[in-house]
Amino acid sequence: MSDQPIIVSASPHVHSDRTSKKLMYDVVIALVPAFLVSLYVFGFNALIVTTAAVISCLLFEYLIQKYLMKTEVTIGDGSALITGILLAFNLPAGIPVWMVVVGSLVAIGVAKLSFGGIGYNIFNPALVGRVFLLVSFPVQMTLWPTAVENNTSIVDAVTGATTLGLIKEGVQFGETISSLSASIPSAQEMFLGITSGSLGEMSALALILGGVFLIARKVISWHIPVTVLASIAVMTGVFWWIDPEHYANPLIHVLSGGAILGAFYMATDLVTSPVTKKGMVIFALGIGVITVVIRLFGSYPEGISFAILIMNAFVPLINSYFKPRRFGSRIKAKIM
Amino acid sequence: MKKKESTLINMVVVLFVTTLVAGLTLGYVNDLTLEPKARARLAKKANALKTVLPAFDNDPVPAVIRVKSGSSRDSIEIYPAFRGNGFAGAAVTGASEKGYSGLVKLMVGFLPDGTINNIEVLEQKETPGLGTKMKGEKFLRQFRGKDPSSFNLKVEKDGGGVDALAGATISTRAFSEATQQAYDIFITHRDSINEQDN
Amino acid sequence: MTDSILYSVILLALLGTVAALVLYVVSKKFYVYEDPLIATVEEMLPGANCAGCGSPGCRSFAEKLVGSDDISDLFCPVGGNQVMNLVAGALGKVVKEQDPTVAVIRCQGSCEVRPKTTEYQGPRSCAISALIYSGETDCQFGCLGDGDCVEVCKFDAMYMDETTGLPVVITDKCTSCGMCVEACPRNIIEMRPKHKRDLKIFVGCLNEEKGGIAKKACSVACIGCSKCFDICPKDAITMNNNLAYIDPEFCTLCRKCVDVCPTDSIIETNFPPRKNRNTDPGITIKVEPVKPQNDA
Amino acid sequence: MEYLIILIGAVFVNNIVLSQFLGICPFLGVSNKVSTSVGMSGAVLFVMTIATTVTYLLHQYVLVPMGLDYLRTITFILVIAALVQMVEIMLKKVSPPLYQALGVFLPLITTNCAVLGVAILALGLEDGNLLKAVFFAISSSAGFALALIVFASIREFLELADIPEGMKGVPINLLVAGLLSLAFLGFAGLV
Amino acid sequence: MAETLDQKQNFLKGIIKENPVFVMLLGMCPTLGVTSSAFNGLGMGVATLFVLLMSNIVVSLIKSQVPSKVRIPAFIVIIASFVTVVEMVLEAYIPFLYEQLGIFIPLIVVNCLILGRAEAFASKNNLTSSVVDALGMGMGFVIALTALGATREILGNGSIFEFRFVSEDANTFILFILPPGAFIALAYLAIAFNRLTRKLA
Amino acid sequence: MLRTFPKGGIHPPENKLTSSKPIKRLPPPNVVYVPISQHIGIPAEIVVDRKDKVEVGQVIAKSGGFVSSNIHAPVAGTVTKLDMIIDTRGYKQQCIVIRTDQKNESNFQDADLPLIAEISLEPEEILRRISDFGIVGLGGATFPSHVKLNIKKDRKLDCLIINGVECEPYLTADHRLMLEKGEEIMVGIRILMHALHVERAIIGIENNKRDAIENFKKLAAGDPGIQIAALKVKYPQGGEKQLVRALLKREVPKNGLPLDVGVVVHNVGTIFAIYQAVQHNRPLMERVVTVTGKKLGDPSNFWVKIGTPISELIEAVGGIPEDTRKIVSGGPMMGKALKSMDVPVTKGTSGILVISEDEASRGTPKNCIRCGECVDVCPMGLEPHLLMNLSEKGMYEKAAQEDIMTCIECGSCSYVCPSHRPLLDYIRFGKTIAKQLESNKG
Ligand SMILES: Cc1cc2nc3c(=O)[nH]c(=O)nc-3n(C[C@H](O)[C@H](O)[C@H](O)COP(=O)(O)O)c2cc1C
Ligand SMILES: Cc1cc2nc3c(=O)[nH]c(=O)nc-3n(C[C@H](O)[C@H](O)[C@H](O)COP(=O)(O)O)c2cc1C
Ligand SMILES: Cc1cc2nc3c(=O)[nH]c(=O)nc-3n(C[C@H](O)[C@H](O)[C@H](O)COP(=O)(O)O)c2cc1C
Ligand SMILES: Cc1cc2nc3c(=O)[nH]c(=O)nc-3n(C[C@H](O)[C@H](O)[C@H](O)CO)c2cc1C
Ligand code: SF4
Ligand code: SF4
Ligand code: SF4
Ligand code: SF4
Ligand code: FES
Repeated sequence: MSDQPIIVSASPHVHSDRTSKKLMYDVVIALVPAFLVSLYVFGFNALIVTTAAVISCLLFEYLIQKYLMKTEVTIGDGSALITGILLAFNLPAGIPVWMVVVGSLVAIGVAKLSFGGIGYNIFNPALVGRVFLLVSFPVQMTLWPTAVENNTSIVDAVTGATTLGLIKEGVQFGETISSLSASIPSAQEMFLGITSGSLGEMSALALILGGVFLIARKVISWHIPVTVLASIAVMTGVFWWIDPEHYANPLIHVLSGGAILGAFYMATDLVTSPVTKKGMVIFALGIGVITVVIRLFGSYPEGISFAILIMNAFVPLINSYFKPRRFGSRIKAKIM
Repeated sequence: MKKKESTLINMVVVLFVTTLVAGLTLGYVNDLTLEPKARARLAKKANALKTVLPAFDNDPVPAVIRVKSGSSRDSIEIYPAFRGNGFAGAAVTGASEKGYSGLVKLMVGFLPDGTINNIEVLEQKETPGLGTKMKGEKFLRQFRGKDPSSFNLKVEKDGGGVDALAGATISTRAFSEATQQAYDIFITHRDSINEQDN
Repeated sequence: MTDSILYSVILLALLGTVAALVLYVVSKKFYVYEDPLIATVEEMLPGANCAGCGSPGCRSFAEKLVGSDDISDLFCPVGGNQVMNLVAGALGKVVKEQDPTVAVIRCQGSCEVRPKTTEYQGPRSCAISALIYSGETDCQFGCLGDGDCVEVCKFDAMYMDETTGLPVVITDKCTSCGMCVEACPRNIIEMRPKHKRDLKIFVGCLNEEKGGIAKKACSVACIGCSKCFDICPKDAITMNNNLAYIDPEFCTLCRKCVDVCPTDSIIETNFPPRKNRNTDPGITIKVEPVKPQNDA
Repeated sequence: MEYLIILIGAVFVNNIVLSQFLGICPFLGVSNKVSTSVGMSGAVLFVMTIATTVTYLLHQYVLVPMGLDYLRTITFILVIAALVQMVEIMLKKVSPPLYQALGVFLPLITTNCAVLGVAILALGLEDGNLLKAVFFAISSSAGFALALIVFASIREFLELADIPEGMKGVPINLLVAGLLSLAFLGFAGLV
Repeated sequence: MAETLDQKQNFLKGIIKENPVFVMLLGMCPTLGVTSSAFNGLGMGVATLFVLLMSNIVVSLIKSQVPSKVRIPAFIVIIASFVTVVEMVLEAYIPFLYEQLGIFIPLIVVNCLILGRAEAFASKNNLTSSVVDALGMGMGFVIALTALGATREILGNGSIFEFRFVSEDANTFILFILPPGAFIALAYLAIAFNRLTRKLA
Repeated sequence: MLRTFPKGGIHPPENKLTSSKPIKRLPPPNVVYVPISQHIGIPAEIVVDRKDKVEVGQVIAKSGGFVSSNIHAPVAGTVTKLDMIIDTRGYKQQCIVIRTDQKNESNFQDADLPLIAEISLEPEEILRRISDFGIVGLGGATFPSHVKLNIKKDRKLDCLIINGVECEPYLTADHRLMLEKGEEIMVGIRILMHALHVERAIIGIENNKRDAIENFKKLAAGDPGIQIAALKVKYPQGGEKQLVRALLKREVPKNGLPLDVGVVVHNVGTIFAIYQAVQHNRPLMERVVTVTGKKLGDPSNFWVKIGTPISELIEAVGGIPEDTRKIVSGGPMMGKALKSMDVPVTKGTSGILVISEDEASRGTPKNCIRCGECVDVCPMGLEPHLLMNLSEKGMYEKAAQEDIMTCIECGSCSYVCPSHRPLLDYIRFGKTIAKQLESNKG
C-alpha cells in the first residue's frame, strides 16, 4: 500500500493514452513538410514570419492568461503554437513583422482568449488574425513575393500576383483563360509548390502529405477535407464546363490558393468544426460553396478564409440540428 | 402615476391634437428652412466650382449646359467659366459606376486647352480608408496640369499613367474613367461653349 | 407656401385620427384581461428570482400572492416582513410576522480535527462526490467541503474558509433565501433564528455514529453522551441516533450545554468571551464579515 | 436577376444588421435562445413587409404628390408604431404562447431601426416600384433572421462556455457580432 | 438640499451607472453606424441629446393627458417632430454633417434611448427631473459616441477630429472604420468602461 | 464478419491476466459480513437474531417486497452481530455478521456437484426455485432474476440471450466459468428455455475467448435451438442493448427493456446459479471473483463466499502491492473505487482490481476541444460533451431533452476524451437530478 491516501473516483478508472496535447503536436508535425517547402521557396523570409507569429502567439497567450485573465497558463498545450504556424502560413512572405505581431494579438487575444481560451472560441483564431490583417492592410497582404529558386535574401522579393489573383484581374478585364494561361503556373508547378502566394499554401504535395498523416493518426477525419475539395472541384467544374473561357478549370481551383491548406488544417480545427460526421459534411459543403462563390463572383480573389469563418458561425446551429441518431429512437420496435 | 383610461374619444382627441401640433410645427419649420436648404445645396456646387475652376467672374451655375451621355444615367453638366470676356475654362461632371461600391461622381475643371485644372469628388461610397483616399491631396495632385490627350487616364497596371491608390485599384479605375468621361464631353462641347458666348 | 403647412396639418391629423381609431377598435376586439395587481405586486418584490419563496420566480410568486385568499403562509425571505407588509397592504390581506432566520453550518470538521483518509479525484462539487461515495474522511455525515452552498448563494453571503475547508456564512449578508440549504447534499445547513445580536447556540455536528467511531473520524464530533441533554433546563435538547439537537424554539441561549460538551461540539456565536473557561480558539467558529478576494 | 441581386445584397453583402447597423437592439436583446429569435424574426418579417408596403404607397401617392416629403419620417414612424401596437394587441388574443415569447420584444420592434430604416431605404432602390420595395423588405428581414438566428445559436453555445468575467454579457456579444460581421465581409463585391 | 443632491445623482447615473451605450445597450444602431469618426459621433450625440431633451420636456408636460393605448404613438409623433426639425436644420445649416449621418438622422426617432426615456422616465416624473435625466442620459450618449468615434478614427484613420497625426499613407487599421470594427471597438471599450467605473465606485 | 453493434464503442487494452487461471476455491473466512441489500430494489428483511446458529444455505434475510431477493447464509456458524458495514460507496449499511463454525463440515464441503442434465420440473416450480434461492443477475446490475423472468402472458418472447461477453478489461470470471462449467450452463440454458417456453437461445461471446466459443460449439452441437455467436471485441459489447442489437439487429427502444423486443438477457454466471438452484436446490451463496492487477503477486479467479471481506481476497493473491493507489470493485470501466478493504464481496462483485499510482491518476481535466471523440464512441448515440456541460451548468431539463437518461454509464466517453474531462461524473449527476425533476413532476 502506498503511503498516500487511496484514491476514490467514479468510473471509468482507465483512460486511453490520447491527450489533446498529443493531437496538437501531431498537427505541428504534419505541418513540417509544408514549412520546409516554404523555407525553400521564400528562404529567410519564411523563417522570420513563422518565428514572429509563433513567438508572439505564445507570448500573448502567456501574458494575457497570466496577467489579464489570471487563469492557468496553457501555452504548453500546443494550440497557440498551431495558431502561430497557421497564421504565418496564411501570410505573404514579405509582410512587416509588426503586422504579424498584430495578427497574433488578434488571433490569440480577440478570437481565442476573449472567449475563455481553448475550446470555447467560435471562430478559427488563425483565420480571424489573418482576415483582420487582410482587411486592415490590403496592400501588404496582397504583396506576393514570387518564388525565386533558392532565394534566401529578404531584399529581392519580387512581387507578383497569385494564380487566383491573375485570373480574377484578367477575367475582369475581359481576357480569357486561354490568353491568361501563359502567366498561370502549370498544375505540376502548383502541385510541387513553385508559385507565389502565402507562405504555407505553396506545395499541395507537402500539405497533402501532412494531411494524410493526420488522417492516419485519427487526429482529423477525412470528411471535411474531402468534402471541401470535392465541392470546390464540382462547383468550379460546372462553371468551367459552361464557359471554359471565363472560368478556370477545377484543377487550378483545387491546387491554387489556400484550398488545400484550408481544407486539411483550418476547416478541420476541432474546436471550430462540428462534432458529428454528418455535421462535418454539411459544414464542409458550405465552405466549398462559399469559397467558390467568393472566388468567382466576389471582390476577393481567394475566399476560403472567409468561407471557413462564415461556416464557423454556423457550427452551433449545425451541431444542434445534425445530432447522432439516438440508440433506441426507432419508433416501433420490431418483434418477429 | 395614475394611468389615464383609454376611451375612444380621448384616444382620438389626443392623437389628433398631437399630430395637429406636429403638423403645424413641421410645416412652419419647413417653410423657414426651405430657402437655406436650397442655398446650402447651391453653395455646395458653387464651392466645388470655385475649387476646380481657375479664377472666373461670371456665375457659371445658371449658365449650365446639360448634355446626355450614352454611358451615364444622369445628364452631364457643363459649367462654363469666363474671366473678363475670355473663356476661362469649364467644370464638367463625370461619373463612373465602376467604383468599388458603385457610383463615383466628380467635378473636373478644365482650362480652355483641355488641361485639367483641378478635380473635386462630388459623390462616392468607397471604403473609408481605401477608396476614400481619392479625395486626398496626394492622389489628386497627379492630375493637376495634365492634359488627357497626352496623359493616359488609365491606371499604371492597365498601361496608363495614373498611380493607383494603394489597395484601391478599383476605385482608381473608376476615378480615371469618370475623369476621362468629363474630358471627352469637354472636348466635344468646348467649341460650342466658346461660340455661345462670343 | 402656406399650402404646404395646411397639407401637412391635414395629413398628419388625418393619420393620427385613423391610427387612434384603428387602435381603439383593435384593442376592443382583442381585449385580454390581466389583473393589474400582479404587476403592482411584482414591482414590490425584490426581483432576486431566488425561489426562496417556493415559487419559481418573483413574477409567479406575485401571481400566487394575488391569486390566493390567505397569504399568511407565503413569505418572501429576501424582502422579509417589510415587503410582505407592503404587499399585504396593496392586496388588503394579512401576513404572519416571521422571525428573521439565518443560515448556520452544522459541522466543524476542519482538516485539522478530521483527517482525510482517501483522496477524491473528480469534479469538485459536493453533490457529485456525494453521489459516488461518502467523502474523503471517515465521517459520512459531515461537510464535504466542495462548496456547492457557496456556489448557489446569490448574495455573496458565503465563502469557503481555506484553512478549515468549511463554508462560512456572512450573517449580515444572508437573506435566508434557503438556496444553500437546498444545495447541500448532506443537509449540513440549517436556518436558525437570528436572535438579538446574532446570538446562536447549536450542535455543530450531524454524525449519527456511535461515540467511539464518531470520535475516531473527527475529534469534535457529537458522541451522543447526553450530557447536554441532561443539563438543559428548558428541555430544548433532543437525542436521536447518538446525536443531540437543540430546538431553537425552546432554547433560551443559557449556554449551560456548551460548557458540559466533552468534545466541544456545541457552537455558540457572538457571545461575549467568558472568563471561567478557556476555550480553544480553533474550535469555535467566528463569523467573519469579510470575504477573501481570491476565491475563484 | 434584379431580384436575385436584391436578395443576395440584403441577406449577405449588405446585411442590415451586420453591415448596415439596423436593428442592433433586438439583435443583441432577443438573441439568447434560438427559439425566441425565430419568433422575433417572424415578427420582424411580418411587420417589416406590411410597413414597407404601406409606407411605400404613402410616400408614392400622398407625400410626393403633395410635396410633403419632409414629413417622411413622422408619417412612417406613426404608421409603424400603430401597426406594431395593433399586432401586439392582436397577438395577445390570438396566440398567447407567441405573445408570451415575444411579449416584451414586440414594442421593441417599434423602436427597431430596421423597420423604419428598410422602409426608408426601400424608397431609394434603383428603378423602384412597389413590388421591388416589398421584395427588398422581405429580403432584409431574411437577412435579419439569418444574423439573429446564427447569433442566437452562438450565444446558446457560449452559455456553456467559461467566458472570462470581464467579457461576460455585453462585450462578448458585441465581439461575436463583430467577428460575424468580419466573416461576412467575405461576401463583399458579390453584387 | 436633498432635492439638488438627488438631481446630481440623477444626472450622473446617465453617464456612469446607467450609461445608455455601455451599460444599457440603448441606441446601438447610431452608436455603431455613425461613429466612423469622432466628429460624426459627436454630431450624432448632440443631435440625439437635443431630441431627447426636447421630447422629455414635452412628454413630461403632457403626460397626464395621454391615454395609455395611444401613449406610444403620441410620444413617437412628438419625437419624430423634433427629429424632423433636426433633420431640416442640419440640411440647411450643416449640410456636410447631414450627408455624413445620412439615414441615421431619421433613425433618431427609433433610438430606443429616446422612446425608452420618454416611456420610463419622463412619463412618470416632473419637468425638472425629466430635464436632468435627459441631460444626463444625453451626455452619457454623447460621451460614448465621441469616445467610440475617436477610438475608431484613431485606429482606423490615424487621425482624431480630422487632425491627422500619421502620414496619409501610413498603415492604419482600416478594419476599425468598417462595420466589424465598430462592434469590436465597442466590445473592448465597454470592458474598459466597466473597469473604469468599477474602480471609480 | 463478426457481429457487433453499429455505432460507437471502444477497445481498451484487454489485460486479461487471469484468463488461463482455473478458478480456485477460497477457504471460507472466519467471519463473513452479509449485507442485506445486495440487489437492486428493496433490501431484504433480516429473519435471524444475534447468537442464532445458522446452517449453510439457510435463509437469513427474506425478500422485502416484489423487487427484492432472499439472502442465504453462505457459511455455517453463529450470528454474532446485526451490524453496519460500509458498502462500496463508503456509506454504512445493515449487514449480518456470521462467525464461521470451524467444526461444521458443510463449510468446507466440495461444492462441485455432479452434473444433472435432465430437466424434470414444471416452469412454475423452476421460477419458484429461482426466487426462493435468491438468484439475482450476476452481470452487474443484480436485478432479481425471478422478477425479470416473471413474464406476463401477453408479452411476446422469442429468444433468450446468454451474455458471455465479458467486455470489461481485466475480468475473466465469466470466461473461466464458461470453460469450467460449460455443461452446467448448457443445462441452465435449457432450463430457462423450458421455463420461458422459447425455442431459441443465443450465447454471445467476444472473439477474444476462442476457447469458450469452441467449448460451447462442441456442447451445443446437435441442439439447433442454441446458437453460439462470436462477437467483435469491442466495449461495451456486453451491455444488453448493444448485445441484443448485435445478435438480433433489434433495437431496444429508448426507455424500454429487452423484453420490448421479445428478448431476455442473462449473464452466464446467472445461468450457472440458476442451474444450481433448480437442479441442486443450492441457493446463491458464492460466486466467481477475479482478483487482478498488474502488480499483484498471483492474480487469480476464485470461488468466494458472499460476505468475505475484500482484504482476504487480496491477501490470497499475495497482499497489496507497494504503490497501490486505487482498489476497484468490478472492472476498470464500470467498477466502483473502494474507500476501504473492509467491504465484503456481494452477489454483484465480479472482480477486484488493484491499480497502481500511474494507472490510477485520472489526469487533470482541460477544456473540451470539441473533438467529437466522445460523440463518436458513445454507443447510445448521445453527445456526452454537451450532456456534461449542461449538467455542469445546471441545465438539467435541457439535458433531459438531450436524452441524458438513456446513457448506460459505460464510460466510453470519459475513456477516450483527450482532454480528460470527467464526462461520466457529470452525466451521472445530471441523470440523478433529471430523474428527481421527473419524479417531482409526476
Ligand atoms: C471591405 C473591403 C473594402 C474594399 N474597398 C475598396 C475600395 O473602396 N476601393 C477599392 O478599389 N478596393 C477596395 N477593396 C479591395 C478590392 O477588393 C481589391 O482587392 C483591390 O481594389 C485591388 O487591389 P489592388 O488595388 O492592390 O490592386 C476592398 C476590399 C474589401 C474587402
Ligand atoms: C428499475 C429496474 C426495473 C427493471 N424491470 C425489469 C422488468 O420489469 N423486466 C425485466 O425483464 N427486466 C427488468 N429490469 C432488468 C433489466 O432488463 C436489466 O437486466 C437490468 O437493468 C440490468 O441491466 P444492465 O446490467 O445492462 O444495467 C429492470 C431493471 C431495473 C434497474
Ligand atoms: C456498459 C455495460 C457493459 C456490460 N458488460 C457486460 C458483460 O460484459 N457481461 C455481462 O454479463 N453483462 C454485462 N453488462 C450487463 C448487461 O447489460 C445485462 O445487465 C446483463 O447481461 C443481464 O444479465 P443478468 O441479469 O444475468 O445480470 C453490461 C452492462 C453495461 C451497461
Ligand atoms: C486538426 C487541428 C487543426 C487546427 N487548426 C487550427 C487553425 O486552423 N487555426 C488555429 O488557430 N488553431 C488551430 N488548431 C489549434 C487549436 O485547436 C485552436 O487554436 C483552437 O481553436 C483554440 O481554441 C488546430 C488544431 C487541430 C488539432
Ligand atoms: S463528526 Fe460531526 S463535526 Fe465532525 S465532520 Fe462529521 S458531522 Fe462534522
Ligand atoms: S455545507 Fe454542504 S454544500 Fe456546503 S460545502 Fe459542506 S457539504 Fe458542500
Ligand atoms: S454518454 Fe453514457 S452511454 Fe454514452 S459513452 Fe458516455 S457513459 Fe457511455
Ligand atoms: S472527447 Fe472530450 S474533448 Fe472531445 S468532444 Fe468529448 S468532451 Fe470534448
Ligand atoms: S444567503 Fe443565506 S441562504 Fe443564501
